Amino acid sequence: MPDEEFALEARGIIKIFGNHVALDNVNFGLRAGEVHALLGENGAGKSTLIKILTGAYQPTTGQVLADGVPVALDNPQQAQKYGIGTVYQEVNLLPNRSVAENLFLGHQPTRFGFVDRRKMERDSREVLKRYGLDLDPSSELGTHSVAVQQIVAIARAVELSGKVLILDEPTASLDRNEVERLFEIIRDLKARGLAIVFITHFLDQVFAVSDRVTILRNGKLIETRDLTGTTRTDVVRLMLGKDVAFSGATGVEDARPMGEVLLDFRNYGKKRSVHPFNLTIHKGEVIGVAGLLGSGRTEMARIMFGADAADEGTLDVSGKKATIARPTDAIAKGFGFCPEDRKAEGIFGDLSVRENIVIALQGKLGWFSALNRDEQLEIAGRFGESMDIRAASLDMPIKLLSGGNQQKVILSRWLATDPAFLILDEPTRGIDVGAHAEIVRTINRLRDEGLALVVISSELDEVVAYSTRIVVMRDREMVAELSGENINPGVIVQAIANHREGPAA
Amino acid sequence: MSRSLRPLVATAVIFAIAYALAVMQFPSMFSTRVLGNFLTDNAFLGITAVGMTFVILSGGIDLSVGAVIGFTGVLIAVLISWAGWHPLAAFTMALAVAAAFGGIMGLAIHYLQVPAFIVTLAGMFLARGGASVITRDSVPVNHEFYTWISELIIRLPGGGRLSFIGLLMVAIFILGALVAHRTKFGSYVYALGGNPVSASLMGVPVAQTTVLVYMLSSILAALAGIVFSLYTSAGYPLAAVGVELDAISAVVIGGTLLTGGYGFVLGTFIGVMLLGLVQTYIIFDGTLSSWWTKIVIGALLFLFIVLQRLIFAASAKGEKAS
Amino acid sequence: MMRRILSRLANPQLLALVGVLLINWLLFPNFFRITWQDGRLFGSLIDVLNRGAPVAILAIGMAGVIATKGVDLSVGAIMAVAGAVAATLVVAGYPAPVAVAAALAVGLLCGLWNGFLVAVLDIQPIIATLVLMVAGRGIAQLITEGFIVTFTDPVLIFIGTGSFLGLPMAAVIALVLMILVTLLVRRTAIGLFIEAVGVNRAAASLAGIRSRMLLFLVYGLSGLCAAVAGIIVAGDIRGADANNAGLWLELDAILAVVIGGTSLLGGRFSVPLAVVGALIIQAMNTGILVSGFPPEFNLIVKAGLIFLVLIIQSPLATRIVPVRVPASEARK
Amino acid sequence: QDISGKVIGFSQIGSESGWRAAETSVTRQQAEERGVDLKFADAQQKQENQIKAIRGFIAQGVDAILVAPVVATGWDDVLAEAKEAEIPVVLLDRGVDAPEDLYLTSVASDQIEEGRVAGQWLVDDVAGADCNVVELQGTVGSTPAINRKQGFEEAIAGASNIKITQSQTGDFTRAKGKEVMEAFLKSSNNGADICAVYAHNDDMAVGAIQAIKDAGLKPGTDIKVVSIDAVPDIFTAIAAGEANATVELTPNMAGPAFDALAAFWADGTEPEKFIITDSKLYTAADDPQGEYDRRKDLGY
Ligand SMILES: Nc1ncnc2c1ncn2[C@@H]1O[C@H](COP(=O)(O)OP(=O)(O)OP(=O)(O)O)[C@@H](O)[C@H]1O
Ligand SMILES: Nc1ncnc2c1ncn2[C@@H]1O[C@H](COP(=O)(O)OP(=O)(O)OP(=O)(O)O)[C@@H](O)[C@H]1O
Ligand SMILES: [Mg+2]
Ligand SMILES: [Mg+2]
Repeated sequence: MPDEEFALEARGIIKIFGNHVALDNVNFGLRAGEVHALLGENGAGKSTLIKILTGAYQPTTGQVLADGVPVALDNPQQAQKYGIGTVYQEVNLLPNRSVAENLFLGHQPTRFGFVDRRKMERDSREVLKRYGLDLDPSSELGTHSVAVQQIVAIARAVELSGKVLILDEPTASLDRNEVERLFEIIRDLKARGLAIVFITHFLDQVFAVSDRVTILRNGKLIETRDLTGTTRTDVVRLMLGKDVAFSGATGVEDARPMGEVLLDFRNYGKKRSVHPFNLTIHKGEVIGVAGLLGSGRTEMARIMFGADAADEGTLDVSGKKATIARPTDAIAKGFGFCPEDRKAEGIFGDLSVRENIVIALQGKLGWFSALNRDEQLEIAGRFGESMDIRAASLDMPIKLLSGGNQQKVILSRWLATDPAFLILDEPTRGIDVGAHAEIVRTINRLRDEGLALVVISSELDEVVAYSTRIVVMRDREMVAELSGENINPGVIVQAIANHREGPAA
Repeated sequence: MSRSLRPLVATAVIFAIAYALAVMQFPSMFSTRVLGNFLTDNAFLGITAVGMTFVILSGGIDLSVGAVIGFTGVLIAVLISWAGWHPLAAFTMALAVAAAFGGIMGLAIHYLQVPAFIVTLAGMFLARGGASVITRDSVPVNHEFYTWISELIIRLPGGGRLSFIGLLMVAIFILGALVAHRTKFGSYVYALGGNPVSASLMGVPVAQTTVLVYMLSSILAALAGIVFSLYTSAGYPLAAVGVELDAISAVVIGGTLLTGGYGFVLGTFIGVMLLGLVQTYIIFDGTLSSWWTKIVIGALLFLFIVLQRLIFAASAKGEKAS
Repeated sequence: MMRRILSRLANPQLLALVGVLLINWLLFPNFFRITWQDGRLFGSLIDVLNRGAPVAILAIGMAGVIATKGVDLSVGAIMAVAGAVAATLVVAGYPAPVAVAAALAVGLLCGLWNGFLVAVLDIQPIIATLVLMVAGRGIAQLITEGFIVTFTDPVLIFIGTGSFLGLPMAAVIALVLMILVTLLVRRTAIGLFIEAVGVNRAAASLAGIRSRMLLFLVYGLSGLCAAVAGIIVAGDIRGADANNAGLWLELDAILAVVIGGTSLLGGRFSVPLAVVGALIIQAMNTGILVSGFPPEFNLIVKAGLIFLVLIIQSPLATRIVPVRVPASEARK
Repeated sequence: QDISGKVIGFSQIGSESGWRAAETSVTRQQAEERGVDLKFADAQQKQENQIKAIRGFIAQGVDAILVAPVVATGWDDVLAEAKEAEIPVVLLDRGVDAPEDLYLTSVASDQIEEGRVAGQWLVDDVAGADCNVVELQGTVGSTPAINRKQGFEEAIAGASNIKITQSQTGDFTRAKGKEVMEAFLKSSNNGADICAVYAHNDDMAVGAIQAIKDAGLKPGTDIKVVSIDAVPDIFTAIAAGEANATVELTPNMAGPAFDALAAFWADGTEPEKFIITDSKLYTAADDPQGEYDRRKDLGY
């Protein structure tokens, strides 16, 4: 099909960063009226390809064609002119501006040369309603949760896409209902003849909406094929280049012997943030935290870690009273915390991978017992290897790594401090199958080594796979604690959905 | 009340209280004369500060404005007094030169990816140096047009005067507010200040906006230079030294965040008036020695910033409780 | 090892310094002539070191501040305050060590005040330090009551004009400070933490870095450096000139740090390269003076130089001529 | 001629030099002696602040206004406003380019004359011998720098033996004066080619003296030093033989101003439009130590 005319096409794209080949002679064609899944491991080059298709990056060599005609896309603005709407991987909107303005920036309705705010806000309300959001369009975007921001980003891209819609991991922070609604919209747009690119690490979602799939591996095009007649195993094999067994899905295991009590939160909470909760955590235990978006899971995690100070209740660590008013207190007690918003709170973009790994350990050691470069390299190298961090060099800035690898770096950062208790907030968000399995394996390993973990995740299958107990949050209140038989998706969903009479705690 | 409106209200409240206190001590501070002076005497600062507001909203800073005022004054004076141009022609020339100057700084900031602080610092040296190269003297302007403009005043009861330049400043503030809050360009400026990477991915013409912002700032600085030249009927290479710092202070006191993305043009107006109030108060007091003047200005600056913080924090708490 | 040293020498800052010196030599053939006179070296090159020292010392403190995404506009005023304190104390009969210690303490205090505004009250650095920039000079004049306080104390004068191993004392102090501060930030974790706070303060706090303490430290250090510079400048003219000491030097110091490759957006920083930046600025000043350029052109030449250095450093140029990224190389 | 109880506003330029600080304190002293309520406003070297101050004084309804104008131009409007409000204005130490009816009088020195006196001293002192002069200018573009340069050049114009070989700005400060002098020395064969230094103010001269000493030369002997202002520190240098001459600029401008106002209010006597203060030359022959003692408490 070499002469087939595509709505949008990339031909022979090579993209080189420094001396790292991110894309190596990639061809990629989009037909009108199809949903095209773009798959690959972390760092395979998906986001880079997207950025080239939308003019955010220029290819080192190669061509982008729209409707068979070569086009020069010097910036995202031009891409918008060709009717290409894009949701980039990280939420890339403007937290300082209103929701309406984020939706319409650059395309605001005008009257007499001035922006017609009233119309803009009316239109916004309508657009957002389609996604089940009822919020004040004049409110600042930054005051809303990540999920809402993500939906706004999607809505914006859909509004802009006359011909092509590109979604780079749009579902990473959406809950099931929202994903379902997004899929409805995607199907609708497809029926209207749009070409849609869909990047995700959730294979279910790929099979739910996609028609064709293109797989990248290490910057190389592996294959583009129809999804009919393709199995999940095929896809995973193509992505990884080998067979893997997804080791997470162990199902219900026998009750594990519990270690001694490590932490005991009593009526712990913060006014106007999280209702007081009781939670006892043993060594060698993984507490899964389930709940809808915005149910207060992140806030609970932050209180546990002292990022926001609790103002009521008590905490015992190994049987002794402890006060945790700030992260340094928590770290001194052996806590670690991987935040949900990697870019804003996790990585030090301009610092090297090495420094990103050792920084928490160094913070624990203090100002004056500095790790020298060799020690840093040794530590970073050790974790780089054990966590399989893909980086050209440990001295390159972490911002150049793909999302999944950044997450591994942050996990390594805490493991390097030899923690007793780890809080992971959405550790597998935006992570490919291989890395995903690895992180789940790491969680299991850490548990077996006697660590206590609290893991927040929106993926129920995953939570079920590694948790010894599950707590359910609803409306910023801990409403249920599930263990043993009750650790299964059905019960959890019920607990999340139920009002008041949830399953017994 | 929207979150970003709060600093604006805080500033307005502080201004009202401060003015009330000053009037209690010196009743003659509440007169049309003093109010008229507020507008006339701060006209050039206000116009400069409008441009500075845009620059700061976009996440940048412009240290060259004071020097541009000085340069413009000299250029105009030389063109009128030595070359015999009509003032309007000289004004047009000055605005054009400033536009080019600002545009070049904007280009350098965007394409060389050099921080605005440094580029505009170089711009400041260049403009100041350029003015001294043209002439080292203060060049007087004697033209009937200048006399005509200076006689364009509305007299108020009680000896107050609304001058042309004072009203011009008010007009620029209104225009500036419209552009910032009601046009696409304005939204691009805020977008740039919020997050330039996002802005670029969302299709904001980053290069064009950056260039336009610095152009606007330089043009308004040149306009301020014209106003300054009308105000003093002369051009002097050392005029308006340090006005950039006053303008930045006014913008920040007016509730605009130096990190960009949040703020109001109207806030800047109150900021300018607040600075004027402080100066007028010190003049009315008349007992402060040179050094105490500096210390008091510093202390008041500190006081306003802290008060604003406190009001901001208090109202932020109030919101969460609701 | 050898190669590492060589590649470190081939960075744009040092090249620019060499360039400016060569231009000076073209304009003024005796520029590199150094003679031995009265137990000290004497020559234009020595003047560059001597006159560049105050800005270099300011830049040493400023580098850390800028790395945390801050800026310190008050250093010029702190210089004036410190000079005034030292001068009035020796004139009042206190021994020089007491005067120097008091001046340093006052500088430190000023820096901590800035740190307090930035770290605790969370005021944006430009504005926070603007307060002291305005008020500080007033405080200095208050101390001197508007006089130029002239003194004859040999110790203070030695600090300003003496020489050690033939080198001007000011340059020696700058060198020692540079080494001490470099060791302080690079042999401990402080440098890494400063960069971390500058790059992402939220993440730094979650990683257990006490960013407030760190901000106090960098602003305190900046104030202390300013005090050292203030004492030197006072010693140099044997008097404390509260009106003019350090006037506008904050801009030169910021410029020096930026020429030294530290971004105003925070992050990577290098103390030695900031000092090189200060020397570039001074080499140009001295060049203008010895070559007999009309003074009206000083500012224009300075503006031209800034553009030149920045163009050399800009990502655009690195794309054409691949030079080493300065800041990452400056790290051990 | 009692003017006690009058409210008089004084718009001072700033406190950029010791001389100006002295002028401020002498003005305050004079006001106190005469029982005048002096309203003082420091303009921090900015004309716009001075205009604001004058407007503020008018709004306050003071009886008279003293202004030490930072530049000569740009006073017409605000002075007209004062005239309209019937408030007499007296200019101190510098003149303005405005119609003479807008102010009562101007008390000032003749800056060109100051430069001329300094230049004439040098012409007389070298008495025909060849002399290369280096000049330390004041702040680029400031009126005193321009006038003092012009006066000096006029005085040496007739003497072909005297040449200005180098001229740079020392910004009226000691530190810059010293730095610039160092550079002059380097580029003049370590000072061997310099016969005299002319500084636009004493502070720069004091800085230059130190630079000359650092270069191993004797200021006052190897290189002559002549400057303007007559601040206390230069008398110390003259007494020590390190400086040769200075031209006085008296800080007491307010005294004559108050006298003129008193006469004006008493019987409407119009004072002379320009009251010129003396530009007196001081050398080692004029009891430098005594001059120092007389001045040291004036607030220089
Ligand atoms: N600006 C850049 N400079 C240097 N290298 C880069 C840059 N952007 C991306 N890379 C590198 O290019 C490779 C491809 O990255 P890309 O973000 O496209 O991966 P991805 O497939 O989207 O991964 P993920 O699923 O984790 O998002 C990675 O190795 C990354 O480190
Ligand atoms: N004062 C408040 N008033 C109203 N809503 C609030 C307030 N404080 C927090 N919220 C909302 O409560 C929710 C709690 O957020 P949190 O991030 O803890 O939830 P989460 O379960 O972790 O969700 P996510 O998966 O999106 O991170 C947020 O959506 C936030 O918008
Ligand atoms: Mg990606
Ligand atoms: Mg969350």
